[in-house]
Amino acid sequence: MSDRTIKIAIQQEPFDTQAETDLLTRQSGNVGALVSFSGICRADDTLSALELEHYPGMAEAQIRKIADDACAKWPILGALVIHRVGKIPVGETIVLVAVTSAHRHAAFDGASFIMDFLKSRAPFWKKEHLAEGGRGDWIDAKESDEAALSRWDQAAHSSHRS
Amino acid sequence: MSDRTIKIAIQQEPFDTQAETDLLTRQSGNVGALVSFSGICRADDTLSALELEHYPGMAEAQIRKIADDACAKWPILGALVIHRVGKIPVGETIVLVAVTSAHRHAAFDGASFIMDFLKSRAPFWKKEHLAEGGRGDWIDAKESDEAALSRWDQAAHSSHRS
Amino acid sequence: MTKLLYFSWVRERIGVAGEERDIPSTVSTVEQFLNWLSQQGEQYENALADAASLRVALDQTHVTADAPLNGAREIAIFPPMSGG
Amino acid sequence: MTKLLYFSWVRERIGVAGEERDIPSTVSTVEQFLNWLSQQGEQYENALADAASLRVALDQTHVTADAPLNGAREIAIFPPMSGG
Repeated sequence: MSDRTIKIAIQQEPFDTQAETDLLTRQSGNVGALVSFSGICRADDTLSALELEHYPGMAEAQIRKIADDACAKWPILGALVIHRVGKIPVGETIVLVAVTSAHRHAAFDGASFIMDFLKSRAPFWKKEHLAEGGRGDWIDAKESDEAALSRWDQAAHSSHRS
Repeated sequence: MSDRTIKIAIQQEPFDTQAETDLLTRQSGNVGALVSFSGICRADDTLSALELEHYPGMAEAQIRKIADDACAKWPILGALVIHRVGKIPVGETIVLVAVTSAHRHAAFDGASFIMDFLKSRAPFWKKEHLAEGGRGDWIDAKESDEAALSRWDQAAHSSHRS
Repeated sequence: MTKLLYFSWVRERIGVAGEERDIPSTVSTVEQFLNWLSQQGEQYENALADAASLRVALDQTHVTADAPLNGAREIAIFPPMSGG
Repeated sequence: MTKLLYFSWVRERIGVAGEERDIPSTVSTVEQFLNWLSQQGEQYENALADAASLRVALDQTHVTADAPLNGAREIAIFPPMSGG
């Protein structure tokens, strides 16, 4: 575990994706593959922004546990999760997950696994801000997000994509 | 197909990953997810650089076909592939694949699919440059890369991860 | 005294983000705790009416309704998580 | 005249990146073409000895050994691809 780089951050401010993934890559040793995921606040007809609420302390701990679980499943060199909270306008990045590895499959699977568990196991909640002003509803958790977790139970997964 | 952004480039020069993925995102419409893969020239004890050779014309056409296949399998908004050729020093990026979508699973699957097929179906070949000077061997294709293609045959794949 | 934390619409309906409460010693599981808390006023009853859509963490660990409170110092109540 | 292209170690062993050749009309499949080409000199024999590790594209489309040449204007020979 000692030579793995793991960085978890929860913050209000926007961040520089390139600077963050460059730093992760430099700190990850002999990297052959970097996979990064950016979750972006999507427009719809009525939305102007999302308000992200989190449970301080538990959120960081849960994300770290998810990243550790990913590192136990695949030969990951480095993992980075930055999750913003507060008001995030349409078009801005809400979350960045980046994973480095020697080879591509561990990086793809690790990043995808972290995102799936972050969605349903890390304590964040989203509320809509409407374009015509005022707040909309809290966004319900999706059943498909909970269902997505089960595909990682398959024992075959980590072995046939080494 | 008309509102999808697909960019394919094969070039000697390094490129700016952030600028390229930002442009893709802006051109992709209502993006909720961006997944990008960077394939980096890995160090080992004796390697100083890789020399990438390609089949001009066929390489671009094959990558475009692979990207089109990905767009037919998942609801992808934009796809970008930049593959460098010529001499690439250790630590530099060889290939960038980026995919945008409304939701994360299409972006993850699309980028992973494109990389898997690019590895074994696009006409590129790699030769080692050794640290002590002189050229090493051509790098053989890996059986595991060919084997990785079969997992995309499963019809269930595109449906249960929409 | 136990620290109670509320998030998302649970917080909005109860009207506070957190508070300190003495929990009776007869309340020993998460389910019993939610029943007891829903009797502490109209806004609690309203916030906790739909137990199936509530999640509870004891000392920042997600637990199920049958979990014992086990002297937890911090109890958080919130809807299913929806981050990312 | 057919344009022949060689890549990677096939190119190095044959000694040229490409050339124009008249292919005899009796040569009608990819397999027959590789047999015929391997008889055009020692470097061809050497480059094409291990047929199992050769790949062929006709007019930039990857084909198998039993594919007909079908008047292809460009034939490329190379080892299995290893990009990315």
